[in-house]
Amino acid sequence: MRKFAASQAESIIRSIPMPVYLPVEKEGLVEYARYEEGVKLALDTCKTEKSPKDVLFPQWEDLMHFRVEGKNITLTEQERCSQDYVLFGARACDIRAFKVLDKVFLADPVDTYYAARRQHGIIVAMACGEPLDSCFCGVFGVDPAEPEADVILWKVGEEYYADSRTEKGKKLLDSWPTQPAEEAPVKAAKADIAKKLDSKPFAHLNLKGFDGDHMKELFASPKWKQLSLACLGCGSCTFACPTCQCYDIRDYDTGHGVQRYRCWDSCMYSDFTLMAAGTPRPTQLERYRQRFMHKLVYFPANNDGMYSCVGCGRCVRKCPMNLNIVKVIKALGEGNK
Amino acid sequence: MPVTEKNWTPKIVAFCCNWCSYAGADLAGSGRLSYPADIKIIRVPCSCRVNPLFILRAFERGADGVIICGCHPGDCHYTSGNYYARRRMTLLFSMLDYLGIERGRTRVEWVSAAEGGKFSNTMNEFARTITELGENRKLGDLRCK
Amino acid sequence: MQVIANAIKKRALELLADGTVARVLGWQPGEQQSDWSPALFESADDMKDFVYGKYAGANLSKTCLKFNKAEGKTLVVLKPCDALSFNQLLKEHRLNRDKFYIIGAGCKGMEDENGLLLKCQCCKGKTFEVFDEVIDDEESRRLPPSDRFEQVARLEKMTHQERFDFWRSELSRCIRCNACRNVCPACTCQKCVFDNPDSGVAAKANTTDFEENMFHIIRAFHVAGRCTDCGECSRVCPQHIPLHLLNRKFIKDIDELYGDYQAGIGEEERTPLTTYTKTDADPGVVHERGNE
Amino acid sequence: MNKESLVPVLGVVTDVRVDTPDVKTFRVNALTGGKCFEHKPGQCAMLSIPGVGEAMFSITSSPTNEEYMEFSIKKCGCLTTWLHQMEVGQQIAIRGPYGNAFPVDGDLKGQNLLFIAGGIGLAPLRSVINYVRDNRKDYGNIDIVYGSRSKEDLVDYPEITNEWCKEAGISVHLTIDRAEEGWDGHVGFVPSYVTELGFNPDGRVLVCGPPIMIKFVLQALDKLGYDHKQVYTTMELRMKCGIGKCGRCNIGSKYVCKDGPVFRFDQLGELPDEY
Repeated sequence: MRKFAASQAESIIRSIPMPVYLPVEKEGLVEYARYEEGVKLALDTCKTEKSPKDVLFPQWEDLMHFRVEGKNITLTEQERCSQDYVLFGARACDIRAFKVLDKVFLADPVDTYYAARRQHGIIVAMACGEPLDSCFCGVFGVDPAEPEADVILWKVGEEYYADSRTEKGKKLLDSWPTQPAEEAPVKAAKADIAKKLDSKPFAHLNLKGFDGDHMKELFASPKWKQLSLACLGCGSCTFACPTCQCYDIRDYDTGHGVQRYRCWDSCMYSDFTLMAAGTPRPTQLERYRQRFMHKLVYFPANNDGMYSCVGCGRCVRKCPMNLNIVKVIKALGEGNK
Repeated sequence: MPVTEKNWTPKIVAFCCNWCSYAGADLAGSGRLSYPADIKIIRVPCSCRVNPLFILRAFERGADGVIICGCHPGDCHYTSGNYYARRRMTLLFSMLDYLGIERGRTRVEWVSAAEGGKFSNTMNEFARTITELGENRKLGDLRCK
Repeated sequence: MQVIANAIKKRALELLADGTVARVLGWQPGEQQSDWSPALFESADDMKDFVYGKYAGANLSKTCLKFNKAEGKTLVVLKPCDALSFNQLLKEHRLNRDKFYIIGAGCKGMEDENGLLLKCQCCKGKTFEVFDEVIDDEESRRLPPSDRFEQVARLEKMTHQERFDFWRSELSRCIRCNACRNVCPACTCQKCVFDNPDSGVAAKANTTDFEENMFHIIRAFHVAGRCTDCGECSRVCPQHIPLHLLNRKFIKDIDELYGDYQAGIGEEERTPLTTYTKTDADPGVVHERGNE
Repeated sequence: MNKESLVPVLGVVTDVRVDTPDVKTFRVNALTGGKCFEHKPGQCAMLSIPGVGEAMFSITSSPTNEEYMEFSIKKCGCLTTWLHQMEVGQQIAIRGPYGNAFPVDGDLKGQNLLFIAGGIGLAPLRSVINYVRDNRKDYGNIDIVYGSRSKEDLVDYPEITNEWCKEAGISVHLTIDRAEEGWDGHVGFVPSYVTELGFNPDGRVLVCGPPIMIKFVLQALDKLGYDHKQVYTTMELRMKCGIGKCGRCNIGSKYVCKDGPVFRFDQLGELPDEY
């Protein structure tokens, strides 16, 4: 266990000899961005507007480039990420979300664009000091005091306590000017976090009944109609969600070549499953149902019970109509009657 | 090929109404009046056909200026098309201005079928304005450069 | 507000019981204090969740489109500003008046967890444009008047570069979730121009700055003259982009150039962009107005 | 499996055959000759035209064909319209093979096979039919019921009449929806023809065609005494990645591109009804 003064944080970040992505405040909104001289750090922000999903899986990225000449095509692949970088200050829920993304992108066949970024990232996590009312990560087994990262930071008073969990984390931590520290203050901080989280309104949601065995029953529930009524079919929830990973692949003709890029997509959009012959999900009810069934039923059925929700609560804050996964869990779960 | 400062010449799109301005352009041609070759004319049935999307798409694809030419007010082949276009374009140009896009990049001119001279003068003058404004950097798609 | 809420609920129950309406469109409370959602109530039993009050900010007029062809009448609770949107949809023949029973609900300004909604800070809903009955009290519709064009005018006074920087910094936050489009009661195209698969752009990611500008200019332009300034676009924006400033710019221009106009009023009047006068100013007028 | 799974290889169109007014069959070779990759009957590939897009098509040719791959494509949307404009020599981007295959080495082996196809639904089945013909001794009798709107909409008509009809152990039953001049075969919809023909409910059934046809064929098969475990179909949903990641072909816990497109009907019955 090491420690350093909170006032030293920026100089440490500045000294890291590779790109650093961290929560930055701009116009009152906190988002992950690359560190540059003069940005306003917001390391204590519990919940950034969007998750750090962008760092591993950007909202849009080029995949390849075509040149078409007559009947001939030449194809150039986009280069994969080849530089190490640091994701600084990520929270436990967002890091758990990476494990969910791993299940999708690192499953055979491996998505090499994602895999390269995943491999080159060093994650310095921040334990949550002040969970918000919309937080319910504990429901999904996430411990906000012990993120699954390379280096973990705990803020105690005006000091950061740091400990590494992996070899590359240790190497990074060793390069910082830190002092040796006791375990005890961190233990106390962890207990404090657990107590705070436990007092949050959604901390005791019950997930009983959300599993593959209840798939058809949940699918056929008449409650979806009322739940989805106000849904606008916008993509706020999916774009803010740290685990939503659906994407679209598009071609853009630049006039001197064709760029094939991929961008985030949302199952909430009407053209998501649209084919020339029609769509199997013609109304918002089906699209809304798909999103939550996928997170709470289909995904766990395929991944040994791992839910595709980490309880970050961003959808609770973002949905313009105040629809969210908490409402679905309460309405359909057996344990919340 | 990427455009560098040195070899930059303005790219201008001119939407011309079929009945007046396009004929005006024809007349300018047959009268051997010159106007810059960088002006690409797109013939539309009426100035009213010009959707704001067309103008923005032109900028997206690398245009530095967009000019819309139609019949003089009152002379529209369809009686009132250019009156509607006039309102639309006024509002659109005002919005572009509001977003901080240079004012000179968009223009509407009324050119009749008999005004070959006006057509060529307008185009020459517009091309000069755009050359002075320089490359359009505020409203374009970098991938198309 | 509780008195109004109780009166609406009582009246809705009566109308449900006597068969005048088959369903009620209103609000239900959420998990936290202020997160109410639009909801449908189909029976007296459902109605126990019905609420009306200061967190009923959502405009229900677009949701009405879902019930235009439903069996029987739908009771919908509309605030004065919502009634403008509803009436605009009537004028565009998107809604069938006979299918709705409208209760005009008194409003004292709506709130969210951060206080009075942005759209209510320049309240313009003083009268009900369309209703079957109004449930109201003395204190309703008394929000102090304020100049809704103040911020637009401030922007107009800036230099081009300042304006450009302002909008770049605002619009660069856009994540293209399309919430502004989907919530807008004036955006009722069956298929949006941005969802055209042949357009070459994905309407779900801003691959360049241009896409951000493009989308928001066209979105605002397509509702110009029909936008009642209900303010839902800014309310729903998850990235807090002041989208109403684009719509209000169009409204301000229309008012200045073609005479005062409020969308959603009247029955047959044409919108400013579907009519003209022979003496309208030429587009060049833009170059002479304002700063620079 | 190719690790760079989103990056296609280039192929070249070496033959274009007009099958019906809206179906063309394209022969595709690798740029260096031969096939772009090996596949199993029932698998699919992503074809793309740069600038237009990418879509999943079933591979019509049999894996036993070692020279080339074929795709029968019906013109119905944006990309397919572009594909129909292709000429011989046109290069095309192709990636695959994707999805599972009909269990030709497993459950189908040694069985009598009944193929039921409607319209362009013959495309994926043709791959199996030709595979089975080339490994004739491993399978029992073959019945093929194939129907279309009209005579000219029957895909692969020359191959059916000149080759399939003439082979021992294969009975082909053709039908068209409405009577027309020059057609002396059966007239009527595929499901009712299946009932009329009255097959013995042994062996395995492979069905592909429009959803409405599949629905009624299934009812007809039920009446004949078939169990859903004997019936296979191949599905179509919108796909982008082809590798179970982009999320749009998700039905229940399955991804059609990865876990399908071939499903047995009893498996489909366990999934939510959303296809």
